[in-house]
Amino acid sequence: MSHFFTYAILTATIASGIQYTAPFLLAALGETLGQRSGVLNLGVDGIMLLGAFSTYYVAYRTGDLGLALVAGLATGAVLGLLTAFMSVTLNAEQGISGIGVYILALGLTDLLFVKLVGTPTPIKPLMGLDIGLLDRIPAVGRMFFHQNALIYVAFLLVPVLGFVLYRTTYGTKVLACGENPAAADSLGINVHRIRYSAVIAGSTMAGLAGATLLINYGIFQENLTQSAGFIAVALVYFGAWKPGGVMAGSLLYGIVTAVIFQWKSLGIIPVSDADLAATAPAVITVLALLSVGRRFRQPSALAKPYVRGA
Amino acid sequence: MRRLLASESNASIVAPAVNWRRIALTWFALPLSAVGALLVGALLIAAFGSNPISGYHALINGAFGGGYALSSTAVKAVPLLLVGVGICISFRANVLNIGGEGQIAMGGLAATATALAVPHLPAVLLVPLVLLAGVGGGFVWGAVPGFFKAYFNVNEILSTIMLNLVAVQLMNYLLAGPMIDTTTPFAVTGKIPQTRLLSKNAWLPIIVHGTQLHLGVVIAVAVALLAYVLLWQTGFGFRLRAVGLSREAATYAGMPVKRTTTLALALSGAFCGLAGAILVFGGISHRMVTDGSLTGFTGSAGFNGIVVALFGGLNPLWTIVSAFLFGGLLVGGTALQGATGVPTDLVTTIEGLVVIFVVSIDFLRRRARVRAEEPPERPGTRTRTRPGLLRLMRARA
Amino acid sequence: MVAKGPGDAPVVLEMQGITKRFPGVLANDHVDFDVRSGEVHTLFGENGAGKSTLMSILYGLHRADEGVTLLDGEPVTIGSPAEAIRLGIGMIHQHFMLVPTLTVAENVSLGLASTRGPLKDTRRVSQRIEELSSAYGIRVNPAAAVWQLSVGERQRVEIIKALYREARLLILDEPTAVLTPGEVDDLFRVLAQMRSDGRSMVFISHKLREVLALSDRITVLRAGRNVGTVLPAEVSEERLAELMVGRHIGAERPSPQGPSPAGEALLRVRDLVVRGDRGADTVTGVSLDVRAGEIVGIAGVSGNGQRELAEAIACLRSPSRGTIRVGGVDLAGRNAAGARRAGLGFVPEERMRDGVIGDFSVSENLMLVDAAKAAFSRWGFLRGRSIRSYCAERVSTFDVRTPGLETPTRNLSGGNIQKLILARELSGNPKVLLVAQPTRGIDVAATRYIHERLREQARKGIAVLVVSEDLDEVINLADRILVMYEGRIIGEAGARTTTREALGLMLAGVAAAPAGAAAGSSAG
Amino acid sequence: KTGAPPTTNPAAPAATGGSTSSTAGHPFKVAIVAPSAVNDLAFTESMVSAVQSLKQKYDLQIAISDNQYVVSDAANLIRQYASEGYNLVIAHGSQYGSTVEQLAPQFPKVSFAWGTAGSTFNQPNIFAYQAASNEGGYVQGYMAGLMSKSKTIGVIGPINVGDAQLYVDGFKQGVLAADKTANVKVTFTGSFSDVGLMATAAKAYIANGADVLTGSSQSVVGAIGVAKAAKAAWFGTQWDQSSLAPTAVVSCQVYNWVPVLDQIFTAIKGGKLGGATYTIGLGNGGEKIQFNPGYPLSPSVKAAGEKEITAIVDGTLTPAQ
Ligand SMILES: Nc1ncnc2c1ncn2[C@@H]1O[C@H](COP(=O)(O)OP(=O)(O)OP(=O)(O)O)[C@@H](O)[C@H]1O
Ligand SMILES: Nc1ncnc2c1ncn2[C@@H]1O[C@H](COP(=O)(O)OP(=O)(O)OP(=O)(O)O)[C@@H](O)[C@H]1O
Ligand SMILES: [Mg+2]
Ligand SMILES: [Mg+2]
Repeated sequence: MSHFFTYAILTATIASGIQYTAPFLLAALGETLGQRSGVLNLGVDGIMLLGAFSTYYVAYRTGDLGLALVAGLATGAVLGLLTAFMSVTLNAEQGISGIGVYILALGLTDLLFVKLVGTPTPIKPLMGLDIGLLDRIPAVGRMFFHQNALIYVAFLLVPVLGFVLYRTTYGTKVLACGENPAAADSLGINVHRIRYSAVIAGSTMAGLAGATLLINYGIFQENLTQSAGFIAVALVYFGAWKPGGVMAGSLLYGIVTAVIFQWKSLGIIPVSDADLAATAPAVITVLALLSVGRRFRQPSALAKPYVRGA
Repeated sequence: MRRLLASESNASIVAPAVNWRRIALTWFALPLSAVGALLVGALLIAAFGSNPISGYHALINGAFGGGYALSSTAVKAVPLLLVGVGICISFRANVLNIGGEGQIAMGGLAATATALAVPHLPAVLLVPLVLLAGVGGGFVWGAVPGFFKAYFNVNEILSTIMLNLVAVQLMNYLLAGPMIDTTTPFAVTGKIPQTRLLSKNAWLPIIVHGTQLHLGVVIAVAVALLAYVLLWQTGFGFRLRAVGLSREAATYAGMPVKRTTTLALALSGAFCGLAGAILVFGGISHRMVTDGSLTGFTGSAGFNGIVVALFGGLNPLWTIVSAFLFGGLLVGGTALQGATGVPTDLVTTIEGLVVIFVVSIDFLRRRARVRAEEPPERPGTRTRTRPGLLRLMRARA
Repeated sequence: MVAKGPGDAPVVLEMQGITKRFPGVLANDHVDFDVRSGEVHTLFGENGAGKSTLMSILYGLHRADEGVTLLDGEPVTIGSPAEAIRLGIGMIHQHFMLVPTLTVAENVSLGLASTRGPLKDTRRVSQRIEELSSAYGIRVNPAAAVWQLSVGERQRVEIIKALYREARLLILDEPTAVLTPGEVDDLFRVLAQMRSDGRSMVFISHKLREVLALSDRITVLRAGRNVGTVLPAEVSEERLAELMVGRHIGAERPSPQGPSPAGEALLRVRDLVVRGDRGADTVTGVSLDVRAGEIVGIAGVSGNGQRELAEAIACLRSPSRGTIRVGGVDLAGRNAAGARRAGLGFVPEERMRDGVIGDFSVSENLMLVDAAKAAFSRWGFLRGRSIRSYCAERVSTFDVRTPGLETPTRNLSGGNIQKLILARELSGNPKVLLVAQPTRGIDVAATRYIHERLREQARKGIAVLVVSEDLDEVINLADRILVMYEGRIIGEAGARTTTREALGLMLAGVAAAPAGAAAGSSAG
Repeated sequence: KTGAPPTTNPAAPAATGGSTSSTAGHPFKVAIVAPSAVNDLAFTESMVSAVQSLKQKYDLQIAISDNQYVVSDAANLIRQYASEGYNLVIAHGSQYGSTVEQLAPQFPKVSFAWGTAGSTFNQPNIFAYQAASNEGGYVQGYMAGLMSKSKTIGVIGPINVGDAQLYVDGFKQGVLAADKTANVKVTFTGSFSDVGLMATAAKAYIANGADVLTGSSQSVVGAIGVAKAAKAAWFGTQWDQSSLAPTAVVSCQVYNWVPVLDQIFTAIKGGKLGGATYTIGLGNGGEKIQFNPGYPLSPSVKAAGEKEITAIVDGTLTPAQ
């Protein structure tokens, strides 16, 4: 146990926890935006998968990570359009249509991988970005300021989303559509347009989450996300639909995961008990929710299609 | 004032005209969705440079061509059907059970543990016992999120997903640790996370010699019938549906809303758990073995079951048909791979498309139904558009 | 009460030959309708007559199948609320169109351009709200979250919203259904001021008294058709009701004022304290008795604890102190089912949400509380045949107008849904019947029917407790009236010995109760 | 999930129920059921390409079902191939053992091959095959021990079983033989297929100061990427992984199942359907240490490694199992 608390390892653990957090955080923030407008998108995991794949594919073909990221974002946006079309225009049952997107992406990414790539080949990684002198700050520097740019983007999006939701007129419209779309409609707000925009923006973030995950791993494989998208949805509930809360939940999940992993590789957790320890992030998340005993009040119109006059 | 109780009064007002659009949308919506998905699938097969027609021919042949294929399909359909029936129940209670994967695993583990504990019981006792243990394992794994939802307001999407993650690790731990095979020498298998060969007395008997068709198939169909009766012919089912449609009204009516919610998810889990037990004891290897992932044991039945239930209109009876079709799709997918080289992921893709088409076409169905089913009577008679899919799919008992 | 506007002012709005079909319903059938400048024009009619539909078309929520709309003589097509707002049309819906989680200022400015581009300009909005409040004497705090506001305050926010958008034609769809007399007076005062500013209003209400008091003209819709426009001075309440239903219905006869029945006190509430949703006690010590054969009305401004009191009696909310007895049985520790077993019937105030399940059939809703009874269920299995015959009997006894027992309940009108609930709640032969807001939003004919059934139950020896915010209803129906204010019963009045005005003052907590109220506010 | 479509079409009318012994003129029908993708650059690919390389020599008709990580589905397929008259069904995965054990008695005329494992369950129609991956593991571990400057070396396995386990044990032994003070860490991710977990484990090692990494199973591709990014050295096994990270891969232990398959085919032609266990190792040419020419390996380390190989081949060194 003692050598866990060495300075180097502690900082390394937190650094990898932060890195682990980023994809969850991105996806969960995107989901938050969508849910705040009243649309439950259960297809995040699928969007992440397809986003990861397109990022991988473009990087693999062109070697250009910037272009690859654009591909990941664009994939997210297109799937957001599909999701919005089903949920907003066709009034589909949202819990189920999302599962459809997930299953579709699960199959499609693998088909595409076999067809277009074949042999798994790692792509070049995104190097850590040293931020000015900040990364020289002892401890904190290496933990927080030697990550790749996407990690900063993820954490930066927390205040950005908060600002958009609470300080802009667009944010107010989003909140209104999620709480009382009839009221928004009666004031001349185009509920469908707001929901489309929120879902597409949120899904684009899910696409970015997939790209981040992919760049973390450096390679694509079947079911790369391993349910990360579903966990992200869960984290939205955990964070009570607030960007800060979502970040707290994601960090809890990411850091516990990292700690468990460090302990496993350091042998603090014996190999025989490693599996039990691996349940920790999930168990802790649920218990945290129970013990906080928070009474959630989800956006009133969440997952309810808006039909004028109904 | 005219009393409108007699339903014939409608008939006398509107001339019976055949509305093809409505018939297409109400009766053929689901088949049409399937056809649409298969068409997209055909494009994908073609993209792989193969002939879609021969591909689908191989698929259908592999799934339904002959006794062996049919029996494989039926066996593959069993977990789908059981999970699907569980989904029917939980969704009717307005609880989204995404935890089928974990519940299957826990059912499998509980059943396996039972067979390991009392291997010498005679088959007439042991078979029912392991199946019940499976039911119990799944029941508990469903009751926990159900209880959290009902009494602590913990969203069940969150907790069931998290419990899937817990289940896979627990399974890995148990199979690599306390339940590992100690009968075969280490040198033979190393430490494969698997149990010893389970007691023969617990194996599900094959009911048609020379095929795979085992008792589990009969049980699953019987369970679906029971679930149907439960939902529409019993007081419990009535309460469950009432709670699902309106917690408020159910509360005012004095129904035990929290208990019903918990039970609905627990029951849903129980059916999944039964599927887990059947996977172990109706499988060929007769052990529980993992590759470290949940799907390695469940074959994604926990998710596919949702699709199956949806395609079955959340009605346990139609879910039987739907499970058989999807079982065929999965079994035939391998034949298709053999014939065309298109990966079996094609089947997964088609499944996803089916879901997307079904939920999308539901919108048109809803409109068609409202337009056609409720003809103008007199001005001012109230009708309302019917809401969502779940509600729409109320089977007429 | 309010000065009438000019009768010869120019016509601002003209709707001609408006027809609207919904699947299965002809909601508007070639309706002609016009509004003059500075006029309050009332739309009157039964539930489902097409009033809201006509106004929804005007406001761009629905599109007419036929007909034209002229504003200031110019034909306009109004495709969305945004266009309506641009044309100076405002609408106040019966169900408030507010976002509870947002502040007043946010609600008011929702959807409008901000002076700060994409950013909110809360300060400027608040300022403007203050200006409007002082100009019209409407008190609201722009920074308050809407969920914290009372019903009356929310109504004011709705009006501010319309004023903020400079509406010159304001549609008010049943704005008074949930207001207290005092709040209604405030509202009418504001409307009068708006009228004198030259704004026009379309007013919808089921309350005859208000309609006659406020309107300059009244147009009656029946079954989607305009059956005539009358001046309030030229019609009586009775004539209006007759126009509405198309046949003669006599005036409602108030309950005969006999001596207070000497029956046994079937409902006894003692010293009840109940906590509300927001954590504070909203019922702060209530004691009351309702005797067999008696109808007791509880009047009060909404939010004074009536809802919590009713829920506590129905065992949907556990009191923090005090006792409730039904026919001598203490309800402590029981749930709603237990309360029913003790002999309580309960008609909830939110009938679509709490009273019925819209997607259940009529028969399923009739079984909602009784499904487990031996008569309908054996070994846990439902007995289809006896259920069907029982439901058929209930439907005919209570005159529930429905195409069939399997019809989804949401297709029924509000009045018929209320009858269905009554039929169900009375099936167990309760000793006590608790009815909350029995006729809110229900048209005159159905209201009379329901009142008559309640009186009939009382005559049969049931103790009936009616909670209502509609003073006329309480006065008409009850033998005794208890007034609730800030969680207590602050006074009692005999229905025939009091006046609306006296009662209205008590509702505001002003006048003390006449001394000697049998079950007045408790000392503890 | 085949990238390369199977060489021949198994859905073509097959001899069903007929004699399954291989008579001249009939192609010899082989089916492979494997847990990962045919192009996984590791476990599955090593077997599939070995079988395909023998296609001409033995006139093989080959069917492949890859990505069968769901054991019950794999079992179904194995059974189906057996019932369709395949002469040899290769169940390429330790987790299929129980299935083979159950099915072999039901199809006495079909030969089953199961690996990697060491037991035929005493049945006459099961061959078992394994890889003495501890041998290459030892050699590579020895070189790793010499190379590491931080004296911290990370080993990642999937599940503690089969050739992965042998490799890990051999590697650890080799490191300690070269440098008793070295710090070798071993993690098993618990999954054969989870690339992400492997990558995460590799990152954890890097964070803890490791400068040499190795790992087994098809899921190492992500970890190799991590090694490359961190400029750490990587040792591979099962397949030549140099192309994945030309700057990081030092050497790989490459499997070549041809010697084993030769023995199995010869035995079957001779009428023997099973009952034997075959092993590939450095000695019989079934395993080879493939050095990455692009990696600047110091000649002394390479020479030391080659010395250990010679010692193992001529039997003077036997890494313990
Ligand atoms: N989408 C709809 N489909 C069918 N009928 C509807 C629909 N929306 C409203 N109605 C009916 O139109 C009537 C008037 O609608 P409105 O929104 O004014 O409700 P309401 O006045 O609250 O109803 P109630 O008079 O029952 O209280 C309602 O009674 C309702 O039954
Ligand atoms: N969106 C809708 N879809 C279908 N039918 C509707 C819809 N809105 C209203 N209706 C029907 O149109 C008819 C007229 O309803 P409307 O809401 O205009 O009545 P209303 O006069 O406002 O009634 P109330 O007094 O109950 O408010 C009713 O039969 C109602 O059921
Ligand atoms: Mg109306
Ligand atoms: Mg109304």
